[in-house]
Amino acid sequence: MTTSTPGMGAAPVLSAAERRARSNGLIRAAIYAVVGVLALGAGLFRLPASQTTTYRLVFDNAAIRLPDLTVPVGGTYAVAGVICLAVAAFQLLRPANLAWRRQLAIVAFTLIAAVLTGILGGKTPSLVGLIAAMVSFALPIVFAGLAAIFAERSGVFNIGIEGIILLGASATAVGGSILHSPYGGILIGVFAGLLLGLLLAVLSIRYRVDQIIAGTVLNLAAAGITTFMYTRILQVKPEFNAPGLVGTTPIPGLSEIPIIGPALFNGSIFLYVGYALIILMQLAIYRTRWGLRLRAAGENPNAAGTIGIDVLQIRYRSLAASGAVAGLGGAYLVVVSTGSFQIGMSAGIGFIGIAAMIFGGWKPVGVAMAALVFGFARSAESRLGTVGVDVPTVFLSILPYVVTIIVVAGLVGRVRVPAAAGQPYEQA
Amino acid sequence: MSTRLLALGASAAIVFAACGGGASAAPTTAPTSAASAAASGTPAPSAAAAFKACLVTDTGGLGDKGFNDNALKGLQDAKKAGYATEIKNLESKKDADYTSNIDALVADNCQSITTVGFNMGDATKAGAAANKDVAFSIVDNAYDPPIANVTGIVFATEQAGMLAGYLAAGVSATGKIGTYGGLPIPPVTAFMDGLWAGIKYYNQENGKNVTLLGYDPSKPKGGVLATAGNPWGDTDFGNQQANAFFQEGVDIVVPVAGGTGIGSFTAAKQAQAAGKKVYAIGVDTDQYITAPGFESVILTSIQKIIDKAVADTIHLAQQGTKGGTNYVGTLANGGVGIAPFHNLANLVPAALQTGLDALKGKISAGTVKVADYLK
Amino acid sequence: MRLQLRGITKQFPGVLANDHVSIQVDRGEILALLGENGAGKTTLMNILSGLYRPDEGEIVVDDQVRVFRDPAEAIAAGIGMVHQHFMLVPVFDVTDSVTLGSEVVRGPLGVLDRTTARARIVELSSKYGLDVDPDARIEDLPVGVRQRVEILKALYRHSDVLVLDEPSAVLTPQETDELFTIIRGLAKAGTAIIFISHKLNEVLEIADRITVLRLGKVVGTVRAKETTSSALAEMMVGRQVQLTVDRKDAERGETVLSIKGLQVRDDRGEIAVRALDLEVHAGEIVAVAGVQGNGQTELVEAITGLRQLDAGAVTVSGQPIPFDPRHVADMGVAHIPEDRLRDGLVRGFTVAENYVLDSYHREPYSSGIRFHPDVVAAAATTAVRDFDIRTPSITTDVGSLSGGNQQKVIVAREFGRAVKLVVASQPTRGLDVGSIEYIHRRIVEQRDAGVAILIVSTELDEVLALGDRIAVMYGGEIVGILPAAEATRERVGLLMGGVR
Amino acid sequence: MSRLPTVSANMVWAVLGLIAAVVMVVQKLYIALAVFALLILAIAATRRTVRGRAFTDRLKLPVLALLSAFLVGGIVLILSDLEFYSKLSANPLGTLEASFGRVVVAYWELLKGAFGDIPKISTALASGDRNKIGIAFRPMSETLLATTPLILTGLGVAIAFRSGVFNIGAEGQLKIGAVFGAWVGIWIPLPFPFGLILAIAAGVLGGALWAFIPGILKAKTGAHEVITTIMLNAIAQQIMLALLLTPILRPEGSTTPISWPILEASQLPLLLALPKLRVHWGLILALVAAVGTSWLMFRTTRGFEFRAAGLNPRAAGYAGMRAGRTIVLAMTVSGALAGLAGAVEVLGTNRYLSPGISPGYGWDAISIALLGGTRPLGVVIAAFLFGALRAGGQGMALATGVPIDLLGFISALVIMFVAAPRLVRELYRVRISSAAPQTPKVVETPV
Repeated sequence: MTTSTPGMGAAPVLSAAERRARSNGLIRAAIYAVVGVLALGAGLFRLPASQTTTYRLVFDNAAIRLPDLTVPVGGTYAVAGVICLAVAAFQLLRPANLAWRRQLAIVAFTLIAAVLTGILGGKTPSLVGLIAAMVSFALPIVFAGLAAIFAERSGVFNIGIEGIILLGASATAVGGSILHSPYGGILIGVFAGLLLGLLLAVLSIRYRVDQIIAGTVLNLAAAGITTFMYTRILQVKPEFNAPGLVGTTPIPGLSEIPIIGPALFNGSIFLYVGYALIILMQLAIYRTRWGLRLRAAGENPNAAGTIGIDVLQIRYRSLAASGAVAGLGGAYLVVVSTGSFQIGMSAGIGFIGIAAMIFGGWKPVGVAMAALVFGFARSAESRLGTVGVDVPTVFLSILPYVVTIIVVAGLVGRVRVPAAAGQPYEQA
Repeated sequence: MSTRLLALGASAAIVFAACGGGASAAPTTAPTSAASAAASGTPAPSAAAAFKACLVTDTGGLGDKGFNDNALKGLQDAKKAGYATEIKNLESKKDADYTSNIDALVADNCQSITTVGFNMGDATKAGAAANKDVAFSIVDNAYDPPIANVTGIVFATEQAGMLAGYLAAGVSATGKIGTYGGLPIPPVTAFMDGLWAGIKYYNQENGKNVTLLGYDPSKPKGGVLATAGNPWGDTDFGNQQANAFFQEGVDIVVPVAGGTGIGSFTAAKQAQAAGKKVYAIGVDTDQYITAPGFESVILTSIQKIIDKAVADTIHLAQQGTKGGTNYVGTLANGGVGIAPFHNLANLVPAALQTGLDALKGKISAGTVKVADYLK
Repeated sequence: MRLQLRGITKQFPGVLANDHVSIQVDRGEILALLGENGAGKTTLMNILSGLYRPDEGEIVVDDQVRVFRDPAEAIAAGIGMVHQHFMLVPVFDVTDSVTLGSEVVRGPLGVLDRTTARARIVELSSKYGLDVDPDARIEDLPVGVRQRVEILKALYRHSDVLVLDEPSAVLTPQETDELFTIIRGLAKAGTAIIFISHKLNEVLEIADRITVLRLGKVVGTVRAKETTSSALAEMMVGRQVQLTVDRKDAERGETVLSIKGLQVRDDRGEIAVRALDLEVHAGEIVAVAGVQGNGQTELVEAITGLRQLDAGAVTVSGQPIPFDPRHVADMGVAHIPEDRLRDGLVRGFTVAENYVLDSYHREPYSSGIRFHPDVVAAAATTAVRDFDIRTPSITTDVGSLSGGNQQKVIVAREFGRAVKLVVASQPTRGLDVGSIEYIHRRIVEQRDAGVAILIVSTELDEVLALGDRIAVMYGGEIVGILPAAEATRERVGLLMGGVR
Repeated sequence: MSRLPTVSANMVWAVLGLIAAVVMVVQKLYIALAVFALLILAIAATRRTVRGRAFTDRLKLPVLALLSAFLVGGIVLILSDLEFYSKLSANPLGTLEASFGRVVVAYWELLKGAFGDIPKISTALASGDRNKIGIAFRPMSETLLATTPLILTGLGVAIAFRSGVFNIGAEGQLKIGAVFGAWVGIWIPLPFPFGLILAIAAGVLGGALWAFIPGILKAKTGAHEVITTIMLNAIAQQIMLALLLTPILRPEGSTTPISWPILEASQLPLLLALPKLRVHWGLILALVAAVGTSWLMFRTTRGFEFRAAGLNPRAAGYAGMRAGRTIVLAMTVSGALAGLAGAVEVLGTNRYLSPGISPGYGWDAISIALLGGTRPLGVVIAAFLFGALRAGGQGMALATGVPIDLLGFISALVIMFVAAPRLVRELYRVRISSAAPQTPKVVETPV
């Protein structure tokens, strides 16, 4: 509460925000340091030097061959420890909480990598596959996260993304089947998402339904209606659930780059659309008139409204865009990963997308990075099982959720949310 | 004003719909409509041959293209075959629905009730105890000792799995098979145990070193699970997981995770489009048929012939045998098996087919036991 | 250019905000719109700026009838608004804030051209002497500068008519003077200015003509040179106004509130009150004058246990106050907060529930954890009678009462128990004259009963009317304490601007 | 805007209600339907006294919301029928009539599935056969059984709403409550009432703990509870699943994700000793909780604080209430009720724990809290309604083959209409009290 900001210490020159940033920074540095020391210690003294993990760097059919990379487990831990310590030192030298998200991403990434290498000791997993899976897992999260950004930047909190993905997926399946074209299906799915975004806008703007309730309604209605329609129609007439698949389009040359090429340049059209969306949105939000107005609508709609900007129109359009991008995510699930609609296929991606938005600081590029971190967690989880490692994976499963709670609670750094997000705006 | 009229019209429509519905649902008309039969309140005195067979599906329910759907098919087949004159099915949405659904079906005068899934074991037992005149059966669960009016329908899935493992080992060019499950529970792991045993048997027979990725019976916690989002419907995970296997050199993937598996079939199809020779093995039903669109991918399916077992049990019930036994579907009695190779028959050379037939004979005869190959 | 509003009428549920209001302003002229809170000034301006549509009447610009469907059309017609609450985006820099809505862009995609925009702002800023850094972030700027950014926004849009809604509310007299210089300069350059205020003196100082509004109607328009403040005041409130309160001289008793070396931080962690000493004795009213935002809010919150002390001591009857408003209230301190609907009352709660908002947990309203609504109802019924609260019933939602009656609920609550010290912040803000008189009378009654009273107000008139001693706050410090006899408008005004 | 006198609108309602009632009686449709129609009639015709109007105004919104939701549900039902399209061109009128008929029958079966069949009940009572009586009253018992967890979670969400916090984490709190309750119910052998009490207490504690996390985070750091509770829901699901796969909850060596059965002494006893009637003491607990909630909110100082904080947290702080403590407390109480719901399901209804513990009670709870106007009595009524939907859906599915998921969709529509009084007002052109159900205003917090 505003009234009870406890004064910590009595350093007179610092504002409360700065003090908080500094103490957060110190806490972070301490945590990084402790983890770093532990990792380093484990790497140097606890783990047998002989144990190694061999990563395969290229696919079997790759044009450019690279030899396998054999890394000592202890060494990996040691390197991870050194990196953590370096980040800690960097943090101590630069007391402000600059780029804490980046620090956190580096540390998390390094540690997961070290632990992974440790667990995989003695096996020969495919590093390039691990990275490819990371990107693939990240892609739908990116769509969900971008959808969340569209909405929240304009001042509307959209928790209905999960439902839009599900409905978008079913629309894609049915539309693509009727049109006999997966691409037609994508269009239908995106259009359905757009309409649902508009529905959310109409509910929350025209009818003043609380934004969170409107989103919840959408999620519940989506789960109910898609299951109902599946059992009643798609089950009986599977020909309505066969939209076909969209193939992968490797980019010549780039897709042959060892390690990252297959992950980043050998995907479906969705991957490239994803890149384009991330870059265009990042530029548009910060460099264009549209973006300026969008941000104004999300930060102080009254300011925008009084100088003649139609805030409601911005919100309607942004929610339509939000829905369309979420619909695209749903379409992805259907025409790339499944080839048909399945009950409950959204599997929580909408919520992880919101998490990615927060972790990514409401920025498209940030969302992409957050999605990669979450994708890495899932990719690691999947890879561990693949090579037969005997560990329970519940901790990796809940990682994105725990990370999000830590981030929203500001336990690691300050989070800046669009000031008007979640608040209705009344335009006379 | 026009909106007001519209609203009035809509309201009037409800009222008149009520009239129309009431009329058409009058007890004496249209006896074929299920709706009207139920609307009549008290059951009409049934003809001597009438037999009502009913089904309760598990949570997760229909649409799994697996055991729930297949059990329903069994129920429908029973009606087609004339074992039952009327059929009903209810979906469970939560644990508390099991008992409730059973009770509702009992109250609806079902003479035979089939439940699907070991989750319903206790509810079925209790229902059977309270309704001794109703013939119960349960898929994927058996009772020891058997209950007088319950037929436990279980499957020696591992036997069929072993055949599939043998087949896969013979077909695989890379010598690596991959599998994953939705949850580490017996109906899932039985498939995997079978695969493991079949591969091991193949290796011993042929001196090869084919391996199974994603499952090791000696490491029960390990293995790949699709638990993160939705164990039985996270198709994106299914796709990614299959890709992960392919990247590790696997060329035959066996998903045991309901709808999630559809994603894996898709991944295989996509990999084929990219020029890889990879295949998948279906589970529960012949997924070549039940999951259309993957004809080029599905080498075979490890089948639990649930539909036939359910239909047969209903038939027995109709004839007066209410239970008291556990039906175990085995290779020997045709209760489990592997599906035809359909489009991919050319992948199975005659020698391999001979080996398969031999193994099938040995398992049926009991000279080869899955359990012996799980170490 | 000439702007006319003819017969503007606007009805809100239950309120006729504007009743056939007509005003006119010409190029180069400064028109003041004077009226009490709720007279309909802001509604009229919202109509002019396109935020509201009038039910009746028309807006005429240069003899052409114009209909503004949204602010964009009003802006296009050359009307610029400076709202009472600044309409700026805190995280934007000045350039983005000013250009928002009329951005300089390149190409069909609307890529922002910040260089050009920045140059234009620098140019405008120096032309009108506004002295604004185009790259500063809004949230880092002091209020005076933010207001200049608002004016820059209007200028940037080539406004021929500039409307300023209560622009001096947050400014020091010095900043107000600077503002007036800017306004006069703009008028000289040909801009028509509408200056909205409820402060008589300001209006007399700046305006050419003054239109007075009361209860949504135009009472009259006068030339500033041909009128006096008392004449204006009478027009404004509709009767002869007595701006002083009848009272005896204070019988000063022992020290009740004692503040020594107080330092308090604001929400952002900046020091808001520094090294402040003040004493309030039983039976006297100390009035704290000062422009809004000079630490008064933080001072009051510190005294009432709502804000932690950074340094120094606050004692009531010799006991240090804890950081706990309830405990402070138990020590006999009554608090009338500055914004009644934000801080003082719970809208959605009944009159009765609001009456016990800070004593609900005490006997006889509660025993232990048990709360007794019937006892509360009985007490509230008495209070409604005693304090003349006009309400349909004690179960009426407090939000549906008039401002005056809402304030009476707070006064009834705070004065309804035995208190040693009353801390009243802006006790009459936005009230009608009748309610002001009533509340002032109640406060003086309390004083006469031997209670120590600390009043914080930005209304100079209120401070001068009530205070036995007048303390002036500037920049978080008390820059002077004057006995009532020596406190003239001029001396206090200078102190408010920080001139000792 | 038409300015017809309101009386005429009321008369329209009255006439409509009358027609509906007559038609239903003549067609021997269900008495409950007639009662429903009479309700509308009553709303329309109530004398327009201040009290009366407030009362009927309060009823109009939920009734019309339900009506609208079922109307839309009916349309979906017709449109999802593939036969409808094939027959439509041949015989449009007849097909439409038949489809309408099917919708009415479906809803009709829904009612019977929820409340029982009157002829059946009377025959059963006349026969005096305990078994038959049990069967006849089974639908009602199932409705009450389904109502039980809904009351509890609904109360929890309502308390949070009233106190200004958005607890959409009831689902997770319920699961953690169920895990805690199950653990104690399985492992701590105590004689009858004590084992049960301890297990219930554990469930309450679990839910409270799980809600305490978002509460304390909001109070201390301002973390938005909507985000944190969504995340905690997902975490709770994973934790429950993970524990069900370990010997912590299931027998050693077991391979199914089903816990040990709850010890006899820790089970909630049945309410009625008739066969088939599963309704247990959890219902009484839920009703007591409702009375307790009412008492807490309106007759205690804490409740006063909760309500004040929900309406104006700032003014509450100025009046000496501690905002942070109120948030934490309200969340904790809210979670405790959800946890109790989880414990009641495990200890009373299922008597074991498995992953299928909740079909989304926590989400239904939001609808119920809104529909019930965040008042305890309203919540009980709304929960009963939703319980009836859940239980009646079985009857509908059984008789007509319509998938139960339709009801999930309909209940989502109910929230939509309840949360959008303006929409209902526009659709029906009726006067509805503008007081929308109270939901917390989104307070400016860093996320």
